[in-house]
Amino acid sequence: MPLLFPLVLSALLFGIGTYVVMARRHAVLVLMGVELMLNAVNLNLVAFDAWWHDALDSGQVLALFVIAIAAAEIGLGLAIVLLVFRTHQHINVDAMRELADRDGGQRADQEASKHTDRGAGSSPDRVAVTPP
Amino acid sequence: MTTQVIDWWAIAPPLCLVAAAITALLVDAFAPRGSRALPCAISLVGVLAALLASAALSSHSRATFCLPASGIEQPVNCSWVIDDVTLAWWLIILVSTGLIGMLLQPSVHRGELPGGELYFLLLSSATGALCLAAARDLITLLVALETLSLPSFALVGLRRRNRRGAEAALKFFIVSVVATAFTLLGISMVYGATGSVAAGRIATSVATGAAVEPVIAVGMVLTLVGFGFKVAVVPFQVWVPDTYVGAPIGVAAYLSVVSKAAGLAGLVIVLVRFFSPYVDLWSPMVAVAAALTMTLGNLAALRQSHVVRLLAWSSVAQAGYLLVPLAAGGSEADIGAMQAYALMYAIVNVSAFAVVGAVSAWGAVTVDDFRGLVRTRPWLGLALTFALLCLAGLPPGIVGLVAKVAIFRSAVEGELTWLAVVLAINVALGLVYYLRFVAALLTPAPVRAAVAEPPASGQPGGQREPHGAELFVVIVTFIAAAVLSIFPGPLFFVLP
Amino acid sequence: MISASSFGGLEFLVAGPAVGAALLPLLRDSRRVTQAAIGLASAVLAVSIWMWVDVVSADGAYVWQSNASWIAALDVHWRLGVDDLSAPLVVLTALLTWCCLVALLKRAPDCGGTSALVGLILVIEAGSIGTFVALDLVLFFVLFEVVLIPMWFVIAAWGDPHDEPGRRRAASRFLVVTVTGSALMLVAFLLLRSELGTFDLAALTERARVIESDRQILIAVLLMVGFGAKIPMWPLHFWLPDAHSKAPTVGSVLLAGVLLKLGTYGLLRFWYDVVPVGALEVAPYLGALGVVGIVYGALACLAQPDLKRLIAYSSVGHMGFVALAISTMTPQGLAAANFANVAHGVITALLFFVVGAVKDRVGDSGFGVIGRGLYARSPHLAAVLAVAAVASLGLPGLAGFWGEMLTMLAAYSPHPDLPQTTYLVFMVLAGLGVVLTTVYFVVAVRKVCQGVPASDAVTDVEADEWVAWLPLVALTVLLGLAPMVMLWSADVVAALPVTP
Amino acid sequence: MTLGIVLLPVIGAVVAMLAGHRRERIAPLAGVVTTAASLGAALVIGFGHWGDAAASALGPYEISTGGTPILVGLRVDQLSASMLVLATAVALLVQVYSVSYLRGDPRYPTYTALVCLFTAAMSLVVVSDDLFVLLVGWEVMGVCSYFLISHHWELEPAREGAVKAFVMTRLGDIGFLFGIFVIGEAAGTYQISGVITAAEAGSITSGEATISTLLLLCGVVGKSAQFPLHSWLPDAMPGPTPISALIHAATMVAAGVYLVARLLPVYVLSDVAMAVLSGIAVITMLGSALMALAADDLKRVLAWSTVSQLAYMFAALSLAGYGAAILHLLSHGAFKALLFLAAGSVIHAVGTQRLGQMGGLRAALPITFTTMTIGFAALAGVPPLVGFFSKDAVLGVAYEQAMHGEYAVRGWLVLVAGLLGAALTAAYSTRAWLLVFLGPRRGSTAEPSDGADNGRIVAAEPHESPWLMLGPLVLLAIPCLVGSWAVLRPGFLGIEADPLHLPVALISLGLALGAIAATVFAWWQLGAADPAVRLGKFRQVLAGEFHYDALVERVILRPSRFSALAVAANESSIVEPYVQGADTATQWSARLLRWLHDGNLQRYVTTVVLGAVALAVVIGLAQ
Repeated sequence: MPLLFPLVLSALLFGIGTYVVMARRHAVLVLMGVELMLNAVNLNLVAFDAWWHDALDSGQVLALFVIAIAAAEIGLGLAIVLLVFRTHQHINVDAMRELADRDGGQRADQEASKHTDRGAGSSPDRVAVTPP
Repeated sequence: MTTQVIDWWAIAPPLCLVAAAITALLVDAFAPRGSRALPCAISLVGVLAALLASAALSSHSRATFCLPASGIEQPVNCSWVIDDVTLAWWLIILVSTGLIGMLLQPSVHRGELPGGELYFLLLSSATGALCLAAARDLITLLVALETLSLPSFALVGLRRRNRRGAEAALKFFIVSVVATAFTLLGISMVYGATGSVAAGRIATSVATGAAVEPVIAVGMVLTLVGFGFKVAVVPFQVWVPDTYVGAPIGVAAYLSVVSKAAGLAGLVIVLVRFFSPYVDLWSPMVAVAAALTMTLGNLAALRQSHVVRLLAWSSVAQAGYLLVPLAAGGSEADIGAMQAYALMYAIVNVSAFAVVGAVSAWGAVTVDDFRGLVRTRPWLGLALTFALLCLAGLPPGIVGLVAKVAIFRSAVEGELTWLAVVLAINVALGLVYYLRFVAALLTPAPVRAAVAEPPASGQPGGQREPHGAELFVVIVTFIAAAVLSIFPGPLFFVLP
Repeated sequence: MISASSFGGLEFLVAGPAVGAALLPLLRDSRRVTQAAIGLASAVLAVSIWMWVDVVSADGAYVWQSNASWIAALDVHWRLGVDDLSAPLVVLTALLTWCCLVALLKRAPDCGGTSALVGLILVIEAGSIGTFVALDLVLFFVLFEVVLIPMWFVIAAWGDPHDEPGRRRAASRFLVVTVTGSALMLVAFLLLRSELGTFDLAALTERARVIESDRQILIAVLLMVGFGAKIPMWPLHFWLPDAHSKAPTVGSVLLAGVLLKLGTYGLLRFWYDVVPVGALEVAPYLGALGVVGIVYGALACLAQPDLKRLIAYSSVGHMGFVALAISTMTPQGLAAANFANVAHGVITALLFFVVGAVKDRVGDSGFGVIGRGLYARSPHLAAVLAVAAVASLGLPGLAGFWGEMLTMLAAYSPHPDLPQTTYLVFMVLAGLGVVLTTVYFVVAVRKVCQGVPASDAVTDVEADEWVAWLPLVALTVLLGLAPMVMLWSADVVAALPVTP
Repeated sequence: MTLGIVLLPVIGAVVAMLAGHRRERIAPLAGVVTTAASLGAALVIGFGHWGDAAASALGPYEISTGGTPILVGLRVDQLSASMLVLATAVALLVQVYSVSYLRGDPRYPTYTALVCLFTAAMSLVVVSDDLFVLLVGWEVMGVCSYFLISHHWELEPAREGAVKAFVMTRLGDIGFLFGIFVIGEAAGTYQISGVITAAEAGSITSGEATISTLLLLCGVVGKSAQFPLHSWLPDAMPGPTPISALIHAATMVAAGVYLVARLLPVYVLSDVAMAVLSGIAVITMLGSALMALAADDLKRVLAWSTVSQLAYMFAALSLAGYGAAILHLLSHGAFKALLFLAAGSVIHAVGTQRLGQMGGLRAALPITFTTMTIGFAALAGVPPLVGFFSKDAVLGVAYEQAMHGEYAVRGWLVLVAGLLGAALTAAYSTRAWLLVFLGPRRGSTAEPSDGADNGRIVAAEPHESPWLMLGPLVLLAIPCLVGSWAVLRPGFLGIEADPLHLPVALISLGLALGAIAATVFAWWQLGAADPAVRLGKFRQVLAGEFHYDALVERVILRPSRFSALAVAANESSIVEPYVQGADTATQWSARLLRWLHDGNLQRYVTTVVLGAVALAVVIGLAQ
């Protein structure tokens, strides 16, 4: 099989993953986009390994590591998403602007820091919650 | 396949950390409530042990996890190399980790952060940083990078039921994994272009022109993305302000010092150990990135009034300075200058974060809240003043000045006079906001009572005495910076 | 004769005030601190005069040299030494510091914290003297920077009590411009190092000629811009009037008398000794900027409604003369620049003392606030002001004349490789500047000293002020009547090869 | 000894300055004693050089400048000796006169000190053998003059006049300085004797001589109030009258003449410079005499007359008439000092300087009247007073040149102008004399502040001044009377001027007498009113002094004021916003960055992705 096919497929997958990451607002979908990107890389690695006839099979080994890393990332990522859901009651990635750098934002910063010390407070300029 | 001989001494320091991490977690889980200092103590012991182990390694360079030589074109290649450069990074990473560990103890003491998990994650992450500095193949690099990153996401979001922490963690995480995905893509391309993941073999392949031409270069830059993300190189600095502001202040210090140092180590390894034949290709790129990073960081910091965000942008600017020696070609002298600057930056930045952490606990958030600190808390105020002046590179912070001289020297000797001029302008630009901060600290009369007067009792942001650990960190870093200002020699221990 | 280098005379000059700055504020009582600091400053002054005597007998060589390694990895040493170029400036610094401390004894700024102010002044002294005697480029740079933060504090914390944001802005502007300049200067130093492999000034002087001329030009330009920010050279002067008008009296005195000299000294030292070939290419531009500064400063003074700002702008003009002198690249220019440097330091310091006294007494330095008829309201104060003004406008027989005269003389016959006609034009414009200087000073004297006394009497000069001012008055007259005090070295300097 | 002449008054100045305010007696004593000692020394030196051409020198001491060294030295020859005697003698008389004139003035110590300092500076100018040292004395004189003119600094005209005098002379001095550069570089030395030797040896080219002498002339013109820098001298008259006598009549303004005389060997090398000098002299001579004719202020009349008489000296010098110029300088010093001091006595008596408010003072002030009459007669050139003979010497030089000299054209020019000037001089002298002393008493002591120098209210009835003031008048009248004897002696002071040129003398005498007669006739015809009325409309032009000040205002002052305002505006409206512009720029860029970091995670991710892609593209293209 020519090298080109898996590479093109991989490029497509990576592109789709990137698009998903950039375009979707739902945190879980974003995580899936990342997963797509990582798997595109895996495809690449395996294809190159086969192409080079690598005696050490570095590509395949690396692919295994990547799978492990992806698993860890997703695990941790879901935990964080859960945390966000618990504190924000939504997981809409572009609605989280509390840490943003605003003009004359020092007062808001202070307010926020006082609220957060007590746990889940409500930010004055909170964006409406619209889970996808 | 031959059996590998593992040089256990060479991997002892990270192992010390791992052992301490696990012990801390277990002890915290099973120890009686109330002994909140135990995980911290254990991890400090672990860091000390790692330091001692590294010191024992300092006589000569070692390597382990080696591929045997097979023919002339495939020389011995080791995945784990400990030389002066590695040891210098280790020193910076371990010392900062230890200091930051102490810095986090007050939060544990107050019950804001879970001790066992905190120190477990901190030491795990630091283990990744150590491994990163010693790694010499792409797989080890990748694994080390992930070991560094994953615990730090958790660290950022570790505060329980904290909106801002959660937001920061999510942002940090997502931007980071995207960057990592690009690094992986890059690694796969490098592998595809050379057929190997080992530093020496890739370098040989690149030098002999055996590598597939455009792919290898693109692979190289994409590989750098993940490390650039750690260092906060423009345009991968986007996560920095939000994350620093949302994270516990000690964790922000960790991100700005340890994580950044490890990222730099990674950049150096990738560019110098893997792609040194392409120096003409990457040197201008790094130079432009350095110039952009320092300029952007300084410009953004100019208008900041939120102290942590100010320090965040300042750390971006400092990352730009740190990149300059690499842009100059990354010779041994350049790396020495970079490490000297990184050491100075680590000490001084930890000092600044320590004071800011101590004072923020009283509810001080903006620069104005810090007014009159030198009057009300002379030690904290003077230490912060000194730290800021070191960051700005002005006497009495001579250590910062001398480190900047080293950076400038790299730029000039690397025939990058234009970068030196950009650097010069940026030094002045940076001065503006550091001075604004210093001026506030020294103002005789505090305008707002946030710092000077203890608020009514029972209020959550009430003023209290700084924790002993915080004070210890502040004083140690202050004395270290002061001594290095008079005798800057030790700063340059790695220079040839 | 005992050799002073054997016990570290220069180390004392640098470290003495620095250690004093660290220890003296521990005395608590601010009066005692000031007294002790005056004692220390007297010792420094005495040693600096002894040093000058040694320099006079040394015929142009570095004396009191010492050398100790500081940062081995960067090849940075504590190399100190002093020659006829730096010696007068060291003495000037020691003298002005002494005067400032005496002036602080009884009349400290209202803001309090006099002990800290005294400490900062001593640090400024240490840094300035250190810069003058440093023979290692990095050491020079570090000590050059040492002066900045203390000066920034002096302006920002003890400056104009009525305008806190203003004084802070002025202080920061001063600092930012200077730091930009000094960073560029550092780039030039490092270029030198990369060309010649050493930071040692003496060695650089010997080896400098091997640098190719393109590189020399680059270095010369960087030095010109770098030091130009400090001098301040014309388009970079904008920080000066603000800094002066917001600074406390001692701050203005040290700023004008010492800090500006760091710039001209550096330019003299490095242009003449290290990169003469490159400097020759750049010199006409420096000369042009200097002349523009002279005329521009004078014109700005003409329409100036504030006495302190007026003197600040007059500094721009005077330093323009120094720049013009440097740009002639002749031994005469060197002698002129050196003389004008010292003369400006003495006279302008005196002017700032007097104006500071006026400002302290009436609350502001605007002509409208001071009112007329100071001759009647405070005769001695007005007399000193008039004498200082007359000295500053370059009256022959007082210190200001010789520097300006020699500058114009040097511009009349500049280095043969420089465009002669251009310099002739410079000379004529400088002469025009002299006339304009006369005009604004006599107009200022007319507005302040003369006229029907408008308001109440003003406290006249008091004893402690006389003590602080008289050395400056005496030096103004002495330098004017006996210019050889400063010019003895001109022939020695003439032996310096300016041409490659 | 020579050094003593310079140093003694300095000591006096210091003593007067330091101790004068404590004890009232000290200042006058210090001034008079030191000046007297100085005069004594000058006389000793003067007699030593009487008729002796040799010079004595002190020094030189070398000051290195990195180029041509400055050779500090003093040198006394006949010229300097006679100038020394003149300067110290007038200074002494003025000191004595001032004791009474300024009695009770709180600023007396400062005044004495400045006069002493001035005396020292003038002596330095005269004895210096180095151009730079000369310049030192030259400018110190200027600054003393500045401070003394503004002695009454409450009065607007005094302040105005002081500034004007100082600035105008300093303007000329810059040219002077440049002239020194040129001549010094050309001759290879700044030593005056060295320069003269070089000039005589022909080692200065005529081009260098032209440039340097013209530049030096700037300073001379400024100091001696010649056209076009003439207008400061009349405005300097608000200064105390003794000062006008000393500085603005006898000595300082004559220093220009001295300098040209001293450097005459260089001047003769340049025809251009000599021609320019002639032109200036002729214009100034006639113009200022005309203005003297219409001025309504006694001191102003005398000031214009000084300007005019100085022009005579320059006219003589421009024809290489060294001796005549010096003779006229000395005699003018005597009679003009006399006139000013007498005018001071008059002003002291009536409290005003306006001619229109004087008249009929002959009876009240007999001694002043007598001495001042002698002065006016000398000025008008009435034989046998000294003025007649010295003016005749000048006209004689012109006559010689016109008849059979090498400067025939200029000789004629000077001769005609000089004769016309003689007539004008006689006319304005007579007019002033008539208006002050004869006719009815006009006006009162009203408006004392109106230009009156000391602003003191005096008794309604004028009375004779005390003897401390009259003594100097009498002493000065003596040389005016008997000086002719000395002038007529061939080889007086070794100056070889021909004693009398009969044809010219007769013509000038005739013209002078005619002018006197005409003035007296007009005065009588107008009923003791101002004869200047006869000038008609021209009087307005003259009283307005040819609107020269307005011209200067329009051509020089207004543009420079405008540019100063422009610079000031520039400082506040361009440089300041330039600084703030940088501020704004950083603000905007910070705002942009803030937009980028607005908390939107997707924007962050997009930035990272775009950054990575851009890097890849750039590197791919670069390779």
